[in-house]
Amino acid sequence: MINKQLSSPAEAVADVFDGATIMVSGFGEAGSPIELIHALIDQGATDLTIVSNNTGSGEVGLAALLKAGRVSKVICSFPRTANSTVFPELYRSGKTTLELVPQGTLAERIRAGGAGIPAFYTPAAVGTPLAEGKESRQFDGRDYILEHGLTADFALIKGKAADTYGNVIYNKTARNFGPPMAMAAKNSIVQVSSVVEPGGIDPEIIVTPGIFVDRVVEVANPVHESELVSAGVTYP
Amino acid sequence: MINKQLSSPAEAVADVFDGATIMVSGFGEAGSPIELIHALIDQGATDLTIVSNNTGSGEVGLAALLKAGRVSKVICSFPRTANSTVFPELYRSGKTTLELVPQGTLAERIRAGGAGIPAFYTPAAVGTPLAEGKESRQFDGRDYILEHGLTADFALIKGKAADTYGNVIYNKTARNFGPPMAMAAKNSIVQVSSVVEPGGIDPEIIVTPGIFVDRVVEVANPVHESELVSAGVTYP
Amino acid sequence: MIEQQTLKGWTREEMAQRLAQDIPNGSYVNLGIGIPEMVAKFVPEGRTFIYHTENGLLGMGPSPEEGTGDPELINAGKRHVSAIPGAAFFHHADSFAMIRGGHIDLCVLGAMQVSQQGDLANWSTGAPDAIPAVGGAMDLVAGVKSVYVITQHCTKTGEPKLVESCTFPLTGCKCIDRIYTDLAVIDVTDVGFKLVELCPGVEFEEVQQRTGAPLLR
Amino acid sequence: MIEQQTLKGWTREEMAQRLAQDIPNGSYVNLGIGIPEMVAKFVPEGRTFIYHTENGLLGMGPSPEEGTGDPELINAGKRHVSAIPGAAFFHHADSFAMIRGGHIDLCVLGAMQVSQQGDLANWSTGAPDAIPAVGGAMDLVAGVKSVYVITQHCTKTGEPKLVESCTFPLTGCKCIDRIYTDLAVIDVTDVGFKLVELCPGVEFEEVQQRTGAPLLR
Repeated sequence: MINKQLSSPAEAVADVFDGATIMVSGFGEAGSPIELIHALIDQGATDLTIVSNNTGSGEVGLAALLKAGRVSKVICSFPRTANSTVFPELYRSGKTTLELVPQGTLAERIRAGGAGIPAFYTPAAVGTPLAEGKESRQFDGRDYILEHGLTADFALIKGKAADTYGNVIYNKTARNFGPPMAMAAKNSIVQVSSVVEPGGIDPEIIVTPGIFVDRVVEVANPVHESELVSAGVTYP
Repeated sequence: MINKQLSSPAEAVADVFDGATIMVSGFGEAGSPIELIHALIDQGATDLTIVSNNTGSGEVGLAALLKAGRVSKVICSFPRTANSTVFPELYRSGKTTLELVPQGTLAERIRAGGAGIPAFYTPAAVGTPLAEGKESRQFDGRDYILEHGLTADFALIKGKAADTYGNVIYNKTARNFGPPMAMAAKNSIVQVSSVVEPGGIDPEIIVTPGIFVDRVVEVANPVHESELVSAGVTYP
Repeated sequence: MIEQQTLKGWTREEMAQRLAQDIPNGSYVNLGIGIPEMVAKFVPEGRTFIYHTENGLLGMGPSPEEGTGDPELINAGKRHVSAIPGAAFFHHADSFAMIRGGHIDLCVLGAMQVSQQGDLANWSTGAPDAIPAVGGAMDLVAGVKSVYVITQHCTKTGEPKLVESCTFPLTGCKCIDRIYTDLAVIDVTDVGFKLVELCPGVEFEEVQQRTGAPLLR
Repeated sequence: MIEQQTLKGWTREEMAQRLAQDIPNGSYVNLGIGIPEMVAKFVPEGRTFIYHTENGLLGMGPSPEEGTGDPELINAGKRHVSAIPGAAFFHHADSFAMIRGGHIDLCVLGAMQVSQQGDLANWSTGAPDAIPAVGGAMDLVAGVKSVYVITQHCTKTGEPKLVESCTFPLTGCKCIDRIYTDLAVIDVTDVGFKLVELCPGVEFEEVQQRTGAPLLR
């Protein structure tokens, strides 16, 4: 008997520890696991390193986690957001440090971490400030830089549906970083709108096989970040 | 107007040239594009380098291409087959050379080739004869070897269905090397049991997006290698 | 400073339309945010382009009516979009495999500066208090087969954007193939900027005057 | 040569059954071809294992009735299998990401030789006329969390398979955690082979006599 379903976001994030590295899915609001992030804010872990493409919007979700002072470092491709002053303030005050990574390098580093590849070469960022201090090397006459795989202690991911074995499908462009992050984290936690029995999802259409997923939690009607931001909601 | 469908396997492989590198999908008979391979035998290109997990069975498909003397080199993880003496004879006589690659390294080298990664480090084969002559390096105290991306001029792939934009889905374990090979070849040619209009496949379940596919050909009722071998069929 | 006069050049829409003429049928195209997005409005008769958005969609269609969008169907600029028949969704690692692996035919980007070697600066002014943010630009210029820039020829204060060498931090080196401005279409060649076409009513000398490096005819 | 007597040890089925007892509930397991495959017949009451086959299936189920198999639903040994409810299909690069990335809990393999350091040789005799073929074995031993060997204690000609150092070409170094033979269960530790359990009726000295390296109690 295998059942990875937990009863609530709170239960799913209960063991997140201070100093943990946490990957958070989402590109803008699409795929951002707001309910898991809010549960993490309630849970209280701090000194976190967050790996995510953006830094949230308004004062909910990822921006609220930052605002709560829980994040000491962000590994990110685009930490500038239209509707938030949270990260800029933390960055300028030096309270949160930033490792800026080109988006494709970020995605590939995460996949590599999940696939047991410690390092790989990429042409992205060659000759730019983001290549400074990195090893470079030519292959077939072209310059590349060495990038390292990224892993995490936890991943917080938003899917569409999952079965109790942890097989996950996603919704449209909310898929984005979820699948590679599920691969790269020791404890991958996925919130979905519905959890079904094994066999409830066609094995041909599964995007993230259950082996990459440790915990599944049902959030039947997830909030949308943009609606919360428009309504001026802050969390908590 | 975009339409990648061609009328026949013969038309799909018409421009394969002598000396080409060709990736061929399949693990055993599952996913082996027999009709495309037979069309290639008829077409006559020779001095080919074949990248494939196995070397075929009996005297049909990949084994028949080898038997016809068209293959000067095989890049392969498991070239020993239960029902064929074709490759062993060519290998022992020195007519076909072999680059033996661990199966996971082969899959990753192909994906890397398709993803613009010129080289990556892997722990597989460290300390074995297959690591001889390869660069090695430690990360976090563990040994890895450097492996290079693989690309090809053509890929011959078997899918289940495709649309005319080249989006492909596969059948069960016949998926195997098809998706990474479609990424890694300049000209990816996919035979499927049915070709549909764009929109005929749910965009959420597409396994190989059309950008990786150049040509699609319908083979409504593909033969199964094992049935041909049992029946003692030889090709041509 | 070079003395500047206001020239009546192409509008942004005309620049986008001019660029769209040069895209072959069947191309896979990634459009950056801003003026590049306008290119999609001007697909020439009889051609089909398939748009890639790096957040996981091939076959991006137009934005839906205001208020009817799906917050989980967005483009790289985080705007609501649609998916055409024949679209495919995929994850970020696969999406950038398309980019890095050379599968996208054309990328159109904005620019702060382009050098005569084809270096691009479009992500940072280098100002010490700016929040650095790069997104997918460095991956796009490193991986896409052809990279076109669409931009005003000069900054709002009249400084040339086409320069001998970039002073802003680079996005990529030797990566730009062609530049579409309000005044001209210019190729980046091994020997520097080369005029392809002038905006009607604009003289070569006027363009040269506003370009920070030699412009070949 | 050490003199050999035939000992009445565990049968292959008993070896597989003994190994199955040590697999925790919920494990993701990859079974090699041959004796390893038999492990699936002996899942202890109350436990569920999910079987991974490297050719692209998680949730592999039993082989169907002879003659009813699907040629496109096979395992790594190219035999017809089935897919359980909750199974997932995926491509080869993803499949070996599971292996190399340390996501598979246990792999069970056959062996030609295992050294006291845990080196494994199981893919080649090194004979000059042999057709070399490695498959996924090197990836499995490099990536899977625990790697168990299941094998006869000695070769058909009575040579020890547990040795000081392998003479056949290696599959991997320091990769084997535990060995299940017809005579005993033996751990590979930092200080060499260590007995875990004897087959009932077999004496320690008898096992030591048939082992090519010191066996610790």
